[in-house]
Amino acid sequence: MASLNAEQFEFQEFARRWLDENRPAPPEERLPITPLEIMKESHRDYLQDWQGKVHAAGLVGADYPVEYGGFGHEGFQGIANQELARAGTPMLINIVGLNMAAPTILAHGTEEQKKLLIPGCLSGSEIWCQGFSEPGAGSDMANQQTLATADGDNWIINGHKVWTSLGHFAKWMILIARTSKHHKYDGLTYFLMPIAGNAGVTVRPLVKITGESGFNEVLFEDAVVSDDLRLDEVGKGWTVAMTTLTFERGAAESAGGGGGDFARSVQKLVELARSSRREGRSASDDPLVRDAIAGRAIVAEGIRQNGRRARVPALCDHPMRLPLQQKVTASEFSQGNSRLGVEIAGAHSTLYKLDPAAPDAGYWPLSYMNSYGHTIAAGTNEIQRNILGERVLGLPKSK
Amino acid sequence: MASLNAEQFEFQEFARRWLDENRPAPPEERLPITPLEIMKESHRDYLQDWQGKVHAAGLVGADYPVEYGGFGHEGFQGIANQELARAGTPMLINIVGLNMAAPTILAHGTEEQKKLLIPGCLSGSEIWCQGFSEPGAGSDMANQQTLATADGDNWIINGHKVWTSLGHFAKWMILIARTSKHHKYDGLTYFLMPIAGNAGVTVRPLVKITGESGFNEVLFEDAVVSDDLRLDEVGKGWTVAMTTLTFERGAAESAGGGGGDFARSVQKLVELARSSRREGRSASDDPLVRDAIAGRAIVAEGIRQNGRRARVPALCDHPMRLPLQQKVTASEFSQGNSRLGVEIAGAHSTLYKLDPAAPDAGYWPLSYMNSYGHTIAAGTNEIQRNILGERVLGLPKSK
Amino acid sequence: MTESTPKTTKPSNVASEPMPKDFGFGPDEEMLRDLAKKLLDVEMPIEKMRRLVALDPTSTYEQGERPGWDEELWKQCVELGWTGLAVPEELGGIGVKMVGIAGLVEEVGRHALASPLIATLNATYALREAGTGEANAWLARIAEGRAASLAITNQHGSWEQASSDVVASRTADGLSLSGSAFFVQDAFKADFFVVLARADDRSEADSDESYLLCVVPASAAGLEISQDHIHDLTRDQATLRFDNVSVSSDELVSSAGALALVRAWPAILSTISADLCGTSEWQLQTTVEYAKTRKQFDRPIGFFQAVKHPLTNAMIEIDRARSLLYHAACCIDSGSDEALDMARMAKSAASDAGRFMSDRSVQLHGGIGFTWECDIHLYFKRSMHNQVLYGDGAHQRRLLAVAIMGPISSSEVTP
Amino acid sequence: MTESTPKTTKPSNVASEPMPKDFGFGPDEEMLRDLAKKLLDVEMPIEKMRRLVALDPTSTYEQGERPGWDEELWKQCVELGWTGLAVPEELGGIGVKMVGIAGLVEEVGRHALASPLIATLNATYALREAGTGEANAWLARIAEGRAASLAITNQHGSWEQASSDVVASRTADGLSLSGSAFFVQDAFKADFFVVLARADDRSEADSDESYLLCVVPASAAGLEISQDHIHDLTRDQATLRFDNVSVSSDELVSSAGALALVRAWPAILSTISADLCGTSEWQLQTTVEYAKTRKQFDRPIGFFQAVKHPLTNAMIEIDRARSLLYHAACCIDSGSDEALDMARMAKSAASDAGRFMSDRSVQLHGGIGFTWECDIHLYFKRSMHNQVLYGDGAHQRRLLAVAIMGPISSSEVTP
Repeated sequence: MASLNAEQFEFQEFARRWLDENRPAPPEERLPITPLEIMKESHRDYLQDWQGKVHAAGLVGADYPVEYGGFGHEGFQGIANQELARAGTPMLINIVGLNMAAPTILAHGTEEQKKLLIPGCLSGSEIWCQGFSEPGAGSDMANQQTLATADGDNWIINGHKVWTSLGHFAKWMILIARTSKHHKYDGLTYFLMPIAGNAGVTVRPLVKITGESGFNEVLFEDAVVSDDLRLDEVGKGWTVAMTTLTFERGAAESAGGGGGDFARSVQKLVELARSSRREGRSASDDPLVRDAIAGRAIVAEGIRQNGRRARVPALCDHPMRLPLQQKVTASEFSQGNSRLGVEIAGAHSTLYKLDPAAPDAGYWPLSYMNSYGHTIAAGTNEIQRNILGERVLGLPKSK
Repeated sequence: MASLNAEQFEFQEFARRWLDENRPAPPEERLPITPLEIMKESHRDYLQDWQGKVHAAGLVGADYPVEYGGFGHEGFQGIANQELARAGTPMLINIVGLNMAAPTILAHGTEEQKKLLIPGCLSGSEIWCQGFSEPGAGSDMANQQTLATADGDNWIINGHKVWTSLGHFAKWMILIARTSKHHKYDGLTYFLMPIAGNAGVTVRPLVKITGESGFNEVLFEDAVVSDDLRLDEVGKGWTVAMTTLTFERGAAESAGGGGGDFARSVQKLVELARSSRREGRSASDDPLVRDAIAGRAIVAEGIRQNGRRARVPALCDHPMRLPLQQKVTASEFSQGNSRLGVEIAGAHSTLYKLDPAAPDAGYWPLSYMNSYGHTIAAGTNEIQRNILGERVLGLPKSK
Repeated sequence: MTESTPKTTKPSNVASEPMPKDFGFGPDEEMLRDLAKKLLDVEMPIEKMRRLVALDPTSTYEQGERPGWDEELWKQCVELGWTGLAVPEELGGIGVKMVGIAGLVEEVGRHALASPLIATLNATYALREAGTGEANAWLARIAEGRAASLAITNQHGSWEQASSDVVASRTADGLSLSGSAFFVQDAFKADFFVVLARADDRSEADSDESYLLCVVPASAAGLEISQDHIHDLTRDQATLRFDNVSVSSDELVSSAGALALVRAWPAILSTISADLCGTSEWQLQTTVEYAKTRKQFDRPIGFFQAVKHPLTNAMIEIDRARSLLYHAACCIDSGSDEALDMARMAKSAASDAGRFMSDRSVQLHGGIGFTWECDIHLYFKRSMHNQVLYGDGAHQRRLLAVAIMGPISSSEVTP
Repeated sequence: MTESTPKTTKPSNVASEPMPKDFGFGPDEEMLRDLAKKLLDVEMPIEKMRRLVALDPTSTYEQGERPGWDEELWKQCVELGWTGLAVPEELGGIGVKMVGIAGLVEEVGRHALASPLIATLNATYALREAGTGEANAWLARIAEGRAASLAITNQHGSWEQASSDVVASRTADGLSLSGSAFFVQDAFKADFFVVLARADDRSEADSDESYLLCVVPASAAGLEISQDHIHDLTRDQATLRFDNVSVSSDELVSSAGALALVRAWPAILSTISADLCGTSEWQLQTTVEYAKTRKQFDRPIGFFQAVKHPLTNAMIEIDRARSLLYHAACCIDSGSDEALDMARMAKSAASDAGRFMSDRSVQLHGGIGFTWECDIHLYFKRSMHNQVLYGDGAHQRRLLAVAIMGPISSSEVTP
């Protein structure tokens, strides 16, 4: 990490102290592993309350302008993210709002949109979900079929979105819909879509392979959205969405949460290895486990340094070369980590989280299975590799 | 290995004793690692002489009919191959003749062709090379452009073949040439082509990445071959070639040599590990090396047992499923082995075979580099995987 | 006990015989396998299996109810003699060759059948290797239709023999067991358990002799069968707690329990490998079918090499595992000294093939493969469970390396 | 010796400084790199390099002649101050930051330049960390244009410090060296060697104190430079044999030689990593160009995912290595305690990226990639050499694991 100036150092001290003093009591029922599996209203309430407090303390939105609910600092959010990860306090629930909606609106929104929407992203009072995936579009993000038809000052939305984590709690959705059938890429437009209480919107939960719920399908039947909530120009949806994905992918210094997780998840493996025994010996003494964990640490540090290097043009051959890698490397890093955890846990990896003997409260096998969400959603990693090969290396299109 | 009956047991005893008693003195200049790198006439003479003796002793062609220069036994050749590998006597030079030409002629040839050509394959008196690869055809074996034009009782050959190991010493070539431009697969015909002394044939040596020679390009300019030397029907070349490749790939019990090599090459790694030191300790005590070597042993045994299972229809879901895997698994097994050897050798892998400190006379890095010959030639492994996916799994064609 | 146990680690059921080219997989074995396939195709189609085990994730995962299984179908299997597959004919079983059992268990894996078959087979191997009259009496009960399971694993999930957290103490009438056995497979479907217990009056150093093999009925007083919450929906798993459980003299089946397990190990590893090969083959074929029909960019996704080549690689891995499995089984049937090494090879290859195939089965199914409604997760979880059972690939390779290269010679440890 | 060596393993050249967001890669470093690129693009195009080093495989490989190198071009480099890149300004060098050297060496790797630059840099780091007046005098000579190389490796190719087969004995006028140093890089281009020697009057247990660092001129009496026959055509390698070679007092540059090397190690590893990143990037771009033009089945082969995805994966691996390299260099420049760990990460990632990229560069070039006439083999061999130099990926990870997890705690060794 870059070293801190005096102000940043003071902020770090403050963040540590605040988190130490304000750590909330755990909820009655154990929380799921990520915000994406939250199904219970009690969990939502608990986490929304927590994000509100964290935001009020200035640990979320630290680098956002004050007029949009932020605190107007520079280089503070990375510090806060690291301290949040280190403290192990509860997650921030508004993951889509913080990592995707807020930065996209900040970059592309009107002044009104920024003032209306960013504060709720940061405080967590308004939960966001993402509408980028469709059952028919599969891995081809530009193949969205959900239609937006102009109707005076409104748009009428008809279609079907899937993979919408948090959709059942969301007030808003970042939505891509088709405004022209004649242009594939330029026929898409980006909307800031009200979900909760919208008459034409039905949210239906889906069950994942883990048996957990938390992700949904969303049906639009003549659902209405005001033209004021269109983001950027008609036909710019694809371009704006790519920005959103870059924010999602460049997790390093987003609006809150996320940072510091890579190193932390390697440390979790070290602790698992220390507490696991294999054939009468600590797994942390097994040279194969040691080699694998060192390998994970290298990948973790590599992703972190890629994020740093992406902002140094003199060290980048092609402006999209590093940003477009982030989705593949981050999702496969986390898949590889949890798979390694399953292997280190050995016989104990058979256990579900409710079993008291499950190491780390059942984290490893659940996290492994859930990791496929990330290697599949928002463009499968196979498609991401096509995009890298074609846009960065200039190889001919595979389609 | 299947257990032996009394006759086979006796043959095994004989083979051991004979090899023990007839082991030749090494040649003045050190031999290359495989027959494919042989460039020196002195080496050729030495190895032809040796193959002649081994054949006369009945250790080559053991299971071939007596009228074609064989010995008419059953189940003897596998034993002989194992004993040859175990004895570590010099290689059999006529590798294309033994593993490809002889079995193909036996399966598809006329009585005259068998009597004319198989004895020389077995005794090594007539060296064979293979003409299946062309510079333009690349990885697509069916895309051969070398033309064969009918001319009375002869065919006139024009074209350009590459990858012809042993071509500079060969009397014969197994050749696929195009007899019709209208049919891709059915437009190919298989010839038993005289090379040495043929006026229209030029053999030009190419140099490999290792700096060794031994493989050639062969130019045909109105070269003549008698119709008597056409193998099977006009237009059957592709089908016959696939049989040839199956012989090549099913190395297990070919006409001579080859068998037992897989286990032997793992043993070579064990010995290398025992004699290599890393950071003050034997490499054979390094758990990562041990894991890797055990993994190689599993792959070796797997290839061997695949060969056995391929002959048990009740245990095969699809008749081509195992035979078509052989080229990929065998070539990648050998590549992985030699790469592992390079890693175990560590600093010593920098050394060329002439350096006295090079372990195993420089085998590992040379063998590693040469291994790409096998993963590229006769249809790259990428193409082989297409074929497996399409013909065995029934997936749609990638072209 | 009425017979002494020979002091060899070689499976004792058969004499050394020549190894057949066809792995000994003849018409009888083929018929057995094909009948199993037909039975399961009809009686356990995927729709039925899904209803049985995956009707409601909340009840299973959140409320901890055991997933269902088809007891009626199991009765049919018992009538066909499946419990007695590995019981010698003279004890009322069918005495099928290991290669025949491998073929049948592959079909069981292919259908992800929930049943006590595999647990019972594994218990059978151990009793067979115990080689005593007491053990034979229990084998006869298995042949009659009783289901059994091994209780041999300690709290750390150490798979190799000679590690148990159950202690046997001598009492006036026999033995008394205390402690716990962990990771017991299909315990709630078993009529009795074959338990590895450390004799508290033996020195620990003499590892073979200090372990006993006892039979404990599921209904024994003092035995608590405590359900594990597991991911796999096609089996159950339990921790057995022994609180002074009495063992009578006909329940003590071996006084060299660890040795009997060592000898049974090749068959145990082969059986799990066969189940893995079956689940992997189902995953391969199902994913191939999906790749032929699912379209992206106006083409079936199987057109793309990013789909085609991983499926081809999975096939290659599966075939390696299958060939090694048949060879290991054939070594067991022939009484070869190599049986254990070959079974380790099979388990290593089958675990790794299962891992890779499971991974690709979800990924290549894309969004739908990530949902509960798609059957892919049933096999994914069964395979993940099997991969670890009795030692994963790395574990097998570590012990295989000892056979190939000898033990690590240096006492120094590099960092 | 005139200065004492501080007893820390941290590189001593700079004080701890805040770590800049841009890795400290500013306009000066960019200019240095871009000038190097321009120079080498003009002066060492691939056609020239091929003529220099690969004209005749027989003379090199069979007759053992050393491949050529461009001494005129090297003189230009010296005039540009390249030997003094890592020499502090007060000793006449340029004193470039490590991150600047990394950028320049990447270009050297990208052009597969045959030169004593890397050997000289590595010797420079060791002399710098020796920190004595004697060492400084030799640094000044390097800045003036002398080339040097490290002679620190024993016959087993142990890369870590404190292992040497050279022994230093006290004589009346100083020291006398006997024994051999192995795997000495570009020895035939060096003017002098920086030799690690075990003092025969020190206890072996005190490893730091029992090793000396001495300078031995290439022309020293009693020194035999014996050429190794190697695969890589873009460097030379030798075994140095010392037969009572005298070392004067101004040639003894450190009495804590192993410690100086430990402190120089992050820079050494980073330099080799930079060369690897450069060769890998060349291989990537060259293979990509080939994939765009070479046609199969009427399409450029880059259309096929079996070509496109491996190239993408190679790019991802190369970028990981490059980012880790710049970070390691930045840690060195900032005097961070993490420099060694980060340099091990960079070397592990760069070695593995080099291995994968080299593999694919031959395979994806197909038939032509297997021939001598294609330049792919030149980079393949340089990369293979670099992958092993100063420890391959697994070696770095073994030592990194000690930093992350502590040493292996148990003295028992499982089989």
